[in-house]
Amino acid sequence: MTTEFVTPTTGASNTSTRDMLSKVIDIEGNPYKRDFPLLANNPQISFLDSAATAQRPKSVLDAQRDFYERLNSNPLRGLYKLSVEATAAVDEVREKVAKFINADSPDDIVFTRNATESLNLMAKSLGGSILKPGDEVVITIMEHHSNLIPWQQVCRQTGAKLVYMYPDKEGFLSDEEIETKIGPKAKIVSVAQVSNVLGVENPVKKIGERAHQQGAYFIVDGAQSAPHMHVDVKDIGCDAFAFSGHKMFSPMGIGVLWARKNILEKMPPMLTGGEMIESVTEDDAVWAELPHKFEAGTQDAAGIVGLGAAVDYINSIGMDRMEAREHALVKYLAEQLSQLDFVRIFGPKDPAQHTAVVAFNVCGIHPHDVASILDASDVCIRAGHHCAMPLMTWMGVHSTCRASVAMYNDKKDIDQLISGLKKVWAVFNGDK
Amino acid sequence: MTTEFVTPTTGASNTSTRDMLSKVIDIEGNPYKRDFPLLANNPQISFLDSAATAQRPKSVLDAQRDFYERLNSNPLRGLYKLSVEATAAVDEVREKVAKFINADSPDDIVFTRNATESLNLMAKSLGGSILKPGDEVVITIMEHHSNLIPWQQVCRQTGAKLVYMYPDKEGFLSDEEIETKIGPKAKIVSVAQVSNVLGVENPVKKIGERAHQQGAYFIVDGAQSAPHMHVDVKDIGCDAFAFSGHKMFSPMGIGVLWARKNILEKMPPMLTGGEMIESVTEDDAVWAELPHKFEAGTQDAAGIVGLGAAVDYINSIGMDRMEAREHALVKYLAEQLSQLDFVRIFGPKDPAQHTAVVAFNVCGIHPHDVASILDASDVCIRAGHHCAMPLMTWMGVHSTCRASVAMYNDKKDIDQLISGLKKVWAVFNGDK
Amino acid sequence: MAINNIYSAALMEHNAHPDYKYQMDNPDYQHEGVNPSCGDDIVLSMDVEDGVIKEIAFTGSGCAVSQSSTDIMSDLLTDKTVDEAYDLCSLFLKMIRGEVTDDKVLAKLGEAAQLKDISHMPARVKCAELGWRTCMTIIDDQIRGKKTA
Amino acid sequence: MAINNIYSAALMEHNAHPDYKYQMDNPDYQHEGVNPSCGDDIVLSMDVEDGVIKEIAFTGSGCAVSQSSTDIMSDLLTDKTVDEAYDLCSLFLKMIRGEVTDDKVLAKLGEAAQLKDISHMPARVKCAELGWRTCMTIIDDQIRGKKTA
Ligand SMILES: Cc1ncc(COP(=O)(O)O)c(C=O)c1O
Ligand SMILES: Cc1ncc(COP(=O)(O)O)c(C=O)c1O
Ligand code: FES
Ligand code: FES
Repeated sequence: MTTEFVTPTTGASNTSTRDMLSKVIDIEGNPYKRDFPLLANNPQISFLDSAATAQRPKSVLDAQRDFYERLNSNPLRGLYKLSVEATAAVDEVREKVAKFINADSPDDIVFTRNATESLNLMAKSLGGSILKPGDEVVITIMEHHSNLIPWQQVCRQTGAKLVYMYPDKEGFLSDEEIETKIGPKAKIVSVAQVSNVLGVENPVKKIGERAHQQGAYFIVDGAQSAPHMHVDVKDIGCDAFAFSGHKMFSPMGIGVLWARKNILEKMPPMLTGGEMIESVTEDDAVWAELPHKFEAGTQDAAGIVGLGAAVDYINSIGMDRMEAREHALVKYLAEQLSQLDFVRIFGPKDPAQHTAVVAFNVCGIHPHDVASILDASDVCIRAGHHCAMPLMTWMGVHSTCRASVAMYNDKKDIDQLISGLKKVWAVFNGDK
Repeated sequence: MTTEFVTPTTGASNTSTRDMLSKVIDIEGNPYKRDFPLLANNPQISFLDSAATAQRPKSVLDAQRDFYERLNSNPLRGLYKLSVEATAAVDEVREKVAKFINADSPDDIVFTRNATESLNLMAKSLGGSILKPGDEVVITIMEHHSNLIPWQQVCRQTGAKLVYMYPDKEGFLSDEEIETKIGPKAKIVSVAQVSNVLGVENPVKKIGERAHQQGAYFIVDGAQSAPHMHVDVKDIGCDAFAFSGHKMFSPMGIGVLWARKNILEKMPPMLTGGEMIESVTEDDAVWAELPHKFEAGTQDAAGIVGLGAAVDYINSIGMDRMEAREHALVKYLAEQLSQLDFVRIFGPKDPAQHTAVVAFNVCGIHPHDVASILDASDVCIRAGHHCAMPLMTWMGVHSTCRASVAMYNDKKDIDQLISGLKKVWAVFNGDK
Repeated sequence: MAINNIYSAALMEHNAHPDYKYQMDNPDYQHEGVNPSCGDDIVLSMDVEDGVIKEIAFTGSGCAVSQSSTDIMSDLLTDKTVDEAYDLCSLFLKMIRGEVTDDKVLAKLGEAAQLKDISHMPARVKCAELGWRTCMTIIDDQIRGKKTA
Repeated sequence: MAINNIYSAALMEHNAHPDYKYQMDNPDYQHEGVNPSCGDDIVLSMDVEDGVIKEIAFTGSGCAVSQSSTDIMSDLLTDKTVDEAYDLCSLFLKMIRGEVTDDKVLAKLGEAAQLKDISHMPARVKCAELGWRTCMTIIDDQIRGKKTA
């Protein structure tokens, strides 16, 4: 991600590379589905809900199981071989994850349960210790609840004010909005790199520059970006980056928080207990070094090893190739949807501006009915508020349908959705 | 656990039943090891570190994997079959776990990452909202850091005082100590049911009665009891009970908190974000019903399903039988250790009073050296402070060795430890 | 069960043309029921005379299942006594949860018995129940006055 | 590697009878090094004259590995110049981390070269390093005065 912004108003980076690559991608062919047992065993299923949670390749399931069958033991402090190897396995993944997002040091990678916990840690631990009455925390109206409620809570506790940036109708944040909302009172700016509803990529570099100019910390919720694009925390210029393993092919139960060392160092731990201390007396405790300070209690070492295998899997395919394929898929998805005159798409009009996600509604039909009827055609999509209620309110809807792709999808999956939607329409309105 | 205390000073319940059963147990035979792939594949290993983390049976690993291969999807709010089935699978485990500890309702079972998180939730959420300057929180000196530092922290924040109960030299809490320390200022009493170092079972029923007499909440850290004995939260009479799956054959990354509904209802959530709300506006949020209020973000559904399989595995053997076997094993372990004149055992003198755990030191030899040399004989024990530094200080040692058993151990494992210890002694002192 | 069974022509008809979906003037009783899993709501209104439901109507928004189920219910309960209505609602909930499956017993529910298959669709059970639960709440809390008693 | 290689007779001898384990009177330099993974400590004391280490001794408590490694170090560094001592410490750390494996190069470490196999025991690396790291800290911070510079 060294390319500069091509279209500053959209914030999408390396758009042109992606477009170029996506033209040579064959979305009819699918060399990946066979790597994913659930998809391979259920060829009838069109799984278009990867934005909620991805499927996991065999290599990840094998790695997790192998841990239990070969190394299983409590990683920290053990002196016997199993435990030493388990510790080494966890350390190795920390290095892999650091490289994956181009972080300087594995010590600044904290394993959490999910992006939600990572963001709570930032809100409670950083927010809770620096915010004062009159300060501002700036987010966007398109945040997932996990990057919204924690800030609501900490603002309430500290007397800081929560300020929302609003995009235009297509979901793009304007320079003006960024400059107006991130002012001198801003102490923390926290923004999703990719919206889990609109599918837009936010101009995080620009937001980060503005935040830093104003002396604010800049946090990026990467739950929907890390699975789909090269993430380079240095290039983004953020101070913290949060994401979930389960959305990028790893087992459930593992999330990541990266933050700059000096920030992590001054943040108090959120959870305390075993494994996160250097010493404890009856009255006092001294915290362990990074990253252990933030990892209280026995960690999910097998899940961490699974996350490492997920990173390996992505690297073995190549993020460029994955991104290009997903870009081709989501473009096809958005294009096909927009040809149905009874479907209304949310977010960017340009299909190429959607990252992996397209939210839509079928005119006059409740999204839950759409999803239920699609299920009868073995099409899996999500319907609801997508943990983004304030965005729904701002969009003037109660809920939407959402289809999302990963690189294991293909043209057939999308065609199955489209013909399923025609059936939905027919059920409600008679055949055309 | 309907038997009354047999020996009130020790607090061990159903001792006589256990003793009776343990006499008919054949610890030379081992019908269980083959269920555990790591142990079956490594017959040379004597794994005596189950108190840190247990091994997992094939059925648990299969259940976890099966989830990923058959049902994998985000459990909540999905309308398609996969997601509906995943939701049902998680709900079913909640019921199983409720039954496992004899809780009234699955809605009062909160899934966490581990016992540490469960205890943090109680300390922050209950402690943080009720404690006032001058109040007292009562724990014992033998608590694991996970049931100690969170209380230290919340006492510091609220101005409450942390009060320690001290046992006698063998590790038994006297009635007098309980009555003296749990006084009218006590608002919360939180105690390990079984010490992870001394192996004693604390008189939790008695402590609970005293706590309730004084109007305090009573919390039990069951990390070392749930894997080894029938837990009946009603019989114990506690208000909350915390434990970790990974110490009772389940995958890592899953813990449990049970608490009385009326307490959970008034506790604010600790983590906020997706899946734990009923509604969110720009300025406010309404929490979801129990237990979801406490489960922010995507949960480790596969791990939960694994925990369910672990409960099934335990039930298939029968907790009575497991407990009796472990009792026979730990008795043999403590007896054999006490026959080595260069070994000093901590905790109860009576081998029968140890629950699964025996801590010891080899005279003049650092525990880390002991563990390293034992490792050469494929014996896995733990050496260190066992996340119980204040207890170490109170015991007047820096660290100890610790051997712990689970029902998959056998006589051979213990004999291997004993002959390993003789080697350790020989390395340092020449052959006898 | 094929999901399309649920989205039958009859159901679709109730959804498209709900006879009982309108705002009643000054109803004797009114209550808003919310489906927590989606946030949809049904505001049910009722006039009762001498223990008999004289008029029943609803507003609110929701999926086809909740809308048509409520419309079917309204049709069924009109002119029933409050006690009969309450029993029918109970029976409906039992059917939807799969606790009563005997078609002979379910015949009492008339057209509503066609919603039986929803018991196999856990994600939609709450939709089908919404109107009926709301009705029971009105009877419990407002008519029989359990809450104020 | 067989772990018993580490617990060799020579090492055991240093552990049982550490020649350099005593409290020095008024040492020129002194520093406490702590091994965070176990909490054990070594307090190292040193007298330096004209750039040469004249006396070196330690107290503290720890495992056989840390104790004997420190005793061996003390023996090696006595009468060495501060610069030589520093280089030997660096070399030792490199050996322990497996970065230098050439026995010819390691010969400079004398008896300490026997600790080479600890590089295969990650859990004990910190033990072997403890005394040497503490020595380097004294040279860096107190003798060369980097910290005060
Ligand atoms: C008594 C006790 N409490 C709490 C814990 C913490 O368990 P976990 O690390 O799974 O959170 C342990 C684990 O060692 C323990 O033994
Ligand atoms: C943008 C965004 N942020 C945060 C999250 C929360 O992720 P998790 O549920 O894994 O904590 C999600 C998941 O839906 C998301 O899409
Ligand atoms: S989806 Fe809301 S009531 Fe059916
Ligand atoms: S175990 Fe502490 S220094 Fe070796």
